[in-house]
Amino acid sequence: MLTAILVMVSIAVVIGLALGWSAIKLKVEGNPLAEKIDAILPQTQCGQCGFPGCKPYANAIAKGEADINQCPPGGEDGVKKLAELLGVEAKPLDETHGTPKPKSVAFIDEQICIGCTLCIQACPVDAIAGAAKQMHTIIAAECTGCELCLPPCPVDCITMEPIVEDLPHWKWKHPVINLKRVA
Amino acid sequence: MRHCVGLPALETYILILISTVFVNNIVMAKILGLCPFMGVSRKLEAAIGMGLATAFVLTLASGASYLVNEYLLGTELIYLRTLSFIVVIAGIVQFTEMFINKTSPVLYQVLGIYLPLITTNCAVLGIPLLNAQAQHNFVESLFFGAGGALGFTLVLILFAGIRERLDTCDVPTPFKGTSIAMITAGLMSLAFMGFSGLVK
Amino acid sequence: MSRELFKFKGGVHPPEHKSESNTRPIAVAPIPNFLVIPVRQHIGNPAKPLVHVGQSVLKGQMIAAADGYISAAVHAPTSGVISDINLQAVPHVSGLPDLCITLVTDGLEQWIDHGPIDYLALPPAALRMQLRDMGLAGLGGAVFPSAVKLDPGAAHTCPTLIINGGECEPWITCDEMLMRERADDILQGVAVMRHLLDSTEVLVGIEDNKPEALAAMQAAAAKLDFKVEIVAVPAIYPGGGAKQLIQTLTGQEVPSGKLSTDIGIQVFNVGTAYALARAVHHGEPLISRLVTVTGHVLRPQNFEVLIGTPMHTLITHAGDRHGTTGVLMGGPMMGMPMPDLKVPVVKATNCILVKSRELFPALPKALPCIRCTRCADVCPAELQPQELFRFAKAGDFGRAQEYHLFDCIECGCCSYVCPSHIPLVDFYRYAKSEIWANEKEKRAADLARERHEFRQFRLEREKKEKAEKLAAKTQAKRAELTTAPAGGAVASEADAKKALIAAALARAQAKKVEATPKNTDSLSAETQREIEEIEVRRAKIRELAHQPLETEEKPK
Amino acid sequence: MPAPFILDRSSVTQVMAWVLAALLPGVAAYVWVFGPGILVTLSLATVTALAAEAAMLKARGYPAKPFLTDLSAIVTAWLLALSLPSLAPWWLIITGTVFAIVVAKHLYGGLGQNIFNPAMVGYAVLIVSFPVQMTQWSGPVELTPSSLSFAQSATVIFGGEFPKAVLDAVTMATPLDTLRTGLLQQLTIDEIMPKSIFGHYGGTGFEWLAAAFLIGGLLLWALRIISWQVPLAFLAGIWLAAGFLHFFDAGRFGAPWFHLFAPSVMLGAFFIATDPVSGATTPRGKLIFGFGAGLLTIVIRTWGGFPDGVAFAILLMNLCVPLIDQYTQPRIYGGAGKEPRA
Repeated sequence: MLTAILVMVSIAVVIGLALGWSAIKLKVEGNPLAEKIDAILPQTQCGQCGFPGCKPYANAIAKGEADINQCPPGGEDGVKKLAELLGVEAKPLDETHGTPKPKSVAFIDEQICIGCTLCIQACPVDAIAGAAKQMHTIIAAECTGCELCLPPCPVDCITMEPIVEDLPHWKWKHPVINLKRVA
Repeated sequence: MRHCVGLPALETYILILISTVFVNNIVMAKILGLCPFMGVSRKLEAAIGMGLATAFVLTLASGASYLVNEYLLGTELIYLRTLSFIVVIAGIVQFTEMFINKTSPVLYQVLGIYLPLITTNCAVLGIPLLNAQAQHNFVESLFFGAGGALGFTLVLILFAGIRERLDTCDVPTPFKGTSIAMITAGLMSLAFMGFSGLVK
Repeated sequence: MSRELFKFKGGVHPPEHKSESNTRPIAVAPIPNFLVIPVRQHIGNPAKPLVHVGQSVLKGQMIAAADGYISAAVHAPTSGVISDINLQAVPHVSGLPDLCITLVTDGLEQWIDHGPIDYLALPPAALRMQLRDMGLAGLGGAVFPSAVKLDPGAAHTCPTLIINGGECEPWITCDEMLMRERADDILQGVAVMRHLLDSTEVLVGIEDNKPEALAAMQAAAAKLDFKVEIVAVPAIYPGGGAKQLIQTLTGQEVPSGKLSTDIGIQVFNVGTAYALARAVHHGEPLISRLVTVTGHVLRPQNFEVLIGTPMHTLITHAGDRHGTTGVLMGGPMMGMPMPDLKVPVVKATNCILVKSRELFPALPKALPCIRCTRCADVCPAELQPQELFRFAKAGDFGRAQEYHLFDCIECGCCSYVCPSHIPLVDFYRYAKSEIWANEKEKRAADLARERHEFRQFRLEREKKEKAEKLAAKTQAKRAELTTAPAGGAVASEADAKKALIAAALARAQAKKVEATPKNTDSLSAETQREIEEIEVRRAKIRELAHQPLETEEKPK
Repeated sequence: MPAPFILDRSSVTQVMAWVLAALLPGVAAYVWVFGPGILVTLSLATVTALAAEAAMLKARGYPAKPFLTDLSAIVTAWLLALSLPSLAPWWLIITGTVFAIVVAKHLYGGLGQNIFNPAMVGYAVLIVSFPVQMTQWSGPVELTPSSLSFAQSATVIFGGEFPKAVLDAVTMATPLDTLRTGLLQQLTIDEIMPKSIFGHYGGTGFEWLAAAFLIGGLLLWALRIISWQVPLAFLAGIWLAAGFLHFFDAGRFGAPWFHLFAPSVMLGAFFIATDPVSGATTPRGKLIFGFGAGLLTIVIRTWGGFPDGVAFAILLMNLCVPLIDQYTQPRIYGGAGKEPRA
């Protein structure tokens, strides 16, 4: 009986020492995963996922605190890409964080704008050109459609214009070979 | 498999290898190690990583478990076999996990939960026990472990290749996902039955 | 002098149907009463309109200027009045409108003054700019601005110049008729190209199913002072593709992802050479081109057509017939279906193919792919179409790019031979446009991240600066105050703080003193008495304010 | 929808029709050598296959007409019927065909998406589950004392009771079985060969059957229905493996031409291994696929537990097809990174 205990203890001690030594030597710091997740997120910095921007959300996913389906602008294939990267099951989008809307760009109605710079401070990507008491306008190319400038505007002069498909941005549609109608 | 008496050493090793990789393949014939086989075969890179990790662990484990069995347990402590083997395997898996986390974090992330799960992989525990049962000497048990691991990796990689192709197939909805993978695994072991009887 | 030819892999032999339209000579199409000229007729930035509504223009006058290096100008095909500049239907498969200039023709054909250009005297760069301003673009189908292609690039030389007379697409015969009737002008254009590209070897590749064109070009080539080899290449579709013609004539392959100029070869269509000759020797900008009108029409023929002519006028001119099931721009293999017939002819229109049930029966429904790899055998780019199809269908665009999706030249051979009749090229076009869209989104996302991170950095920096400024200010203040009571040695930090507090108190005291009224000294007795009365009343009120208000309920 | 508006005349039905046509010489040789029994098996298998396919298509809501008329189910049925013993009972044929069509083909999504060759899956399931019935081969007509007419073989197949003596007189072991049992009794090849079952190349009747399949296969290759890589590599695999072993120890291993002229090898090389759906697609991949299948056939025949390894060899190579395809991608025009062919 005694030898049995001795044997088990000796195995445990030997392995414990080996692991302790290798734990020190093979230390790993930093978490390269967060950058990979951040690369997938659409960078609208809109905060609908409950985090102040895409980088914090990426860190939260990396640490496992946030779920992968909280980003409506990323849409379904955003969730699929995250699921593929993390090797987890792809979940449908979480409606509480908002529904994916067609990509749109903010537009300031220049008759009403009073130049109060509140939207400029709110814009996460500095896509609004203007100064105090000067006319404000939105740089359409850089606006990510995050709608953060709508609430602070005192005179509500900002509207979201959905991007309409014109010739240079036209895309071929997925060809449908629907076998069911064939008969 | 009874102790190969009389055949020159090299021939027994080759026979052991052929038998563990093809004839009684760990996954296909002995139906061991099914959970990583089903879990990690979704993508080819993950499967290759998993295969190599398991091979690394298995070979080390067979060697270590032989030493433990031969020198520490001897004849009267046979009842301690399973317990000590599990401890040895757990230690080796922890070491492998740290090693992979250090060398390629991407693989570490892709394998995810399945890396520590190697400890619970029944093939990893099965092979040392089979070694002990068949009283293989040290080199034979190493070959047996390596052969089993090679068989596991070969079948896992083949299966990952097939499953990647299965994703683009128009599988009837009730059979989508894991169920068609199970059927394919069944047909794979049917194909591996062709090797049965290869080695006397 | 037959040149040793090489064979490219794959290719198919569709029924040619050339005889329908190459028996009649080239005719000039009548001038319609209005022309719709799109500003985006070439690859690159669309041209910027120069004219305004109501302005009358002469034939050949520039109505839209080229915008940037990769662009080409647009000219008025005939004299008339600009009726409006707005979004109109253009010959694009999407049916989406684009900016067009509508010109009501007056039928006078008044030319703007134009004359030949002495291309030998002009420095090449200036000549190229002039060609760009004359609206020259490739007429083979790609419509790439020719000025850019005529630039030999860093090496300052492009040794091999190939003129593409292949025209392998079935039904189309506009290049063939051009070579038969206007071979000399074509070779004049080739001379200009040779001068600009400083090429040593000039080849003209013509498919051997066009004997008359070969003869005409050889006769014209004999009259030239420099050597031009007219080579008959085997008639295989897509032998007329630039990469395939290069491989057939020179045996060289254009490296994947690179241009043919990287291996010192440049390819031009015969139509482009002809347009270049008209521009340089007659000063005529690109205002008209040869169009084959064929298929389900009474008199299939080639017409010299003004750019902007609505297609239905051309079809009625060639003899409209009953039973038309649609119109294609281009040939049956790579042509695009037109949304409707009022779209204008543009620089890219080499053929108007009228479809009917007999000529083009409805395509059978597609069956699943049986991986028979016939498509891989005929693919001229030597790709694996069955794998690309599987990835495009499943939406796995990363793998599609790994299997070289962007080397696909969309020639249609794979769909042509597919026993399951799968529209493979549709899937590749879908995958390509999805990948382009994803890449554009990726770039936009990276830009947004950059700007966001810079904003965070900027806010951080402003906060730090403000804090520093504040600290500097307090530092200076503190230094200034602690040095005021000079002399006494400042023992320690505590003393300095005490001194600071004392100084602050002193300052407050002094301020209070200043605030007391200055006019209380030389007062008369009577004002002094008044002040005391006010002081007494003020004290009584202060007293009342302190007493609890128990007397409230009494007045009820 | 754009893309090319003209197509060449080929269609899946045409491809499968040519495959069936190329099988006809084999069937004729079969009837001539072994009697008309095979026709019963063929028709039974065909009917079952069509019924199973129609049922599955209905269950999945797909239109029946285009898929039934593409004859792919009939090709599977014929290949399975030709590899089954000539006097195999009717329920064996039905289970094999139903398993092949339903599980091996339609569970993976129908035409064009099955990972394994349906006919071989059916054969493998049968040989593993019913080993006894799978050895009921009728001997060549010229050797057996009597032969069965069409009606008699029909009754045998459909399980009607039949005098045991006549049955024994008719059935004989196949050349491969005889060779295997001889080797097990430690006889050498020279002692086994003179037995009547062995003709000059393969089994007496069997070699004509193999020749007929060979003719059918060459017809298919001439019509470009199948590519040359798979059959050639398959036969080369068998020839080299058997030749090497024969050279190594003539006493214990059959001569290469004997292995080559087995009907199952010719059927396998030209009809079964060239199934486009479950086979490799790249030119080099097809060579590896064929050679591997040939090699494995010999390995299983010599040391394995089954008399004929063609079915298992093809299934095992089907397993490796996704990897073979991925790592044998041919070079594209322009070389993509490698030096273009100047």
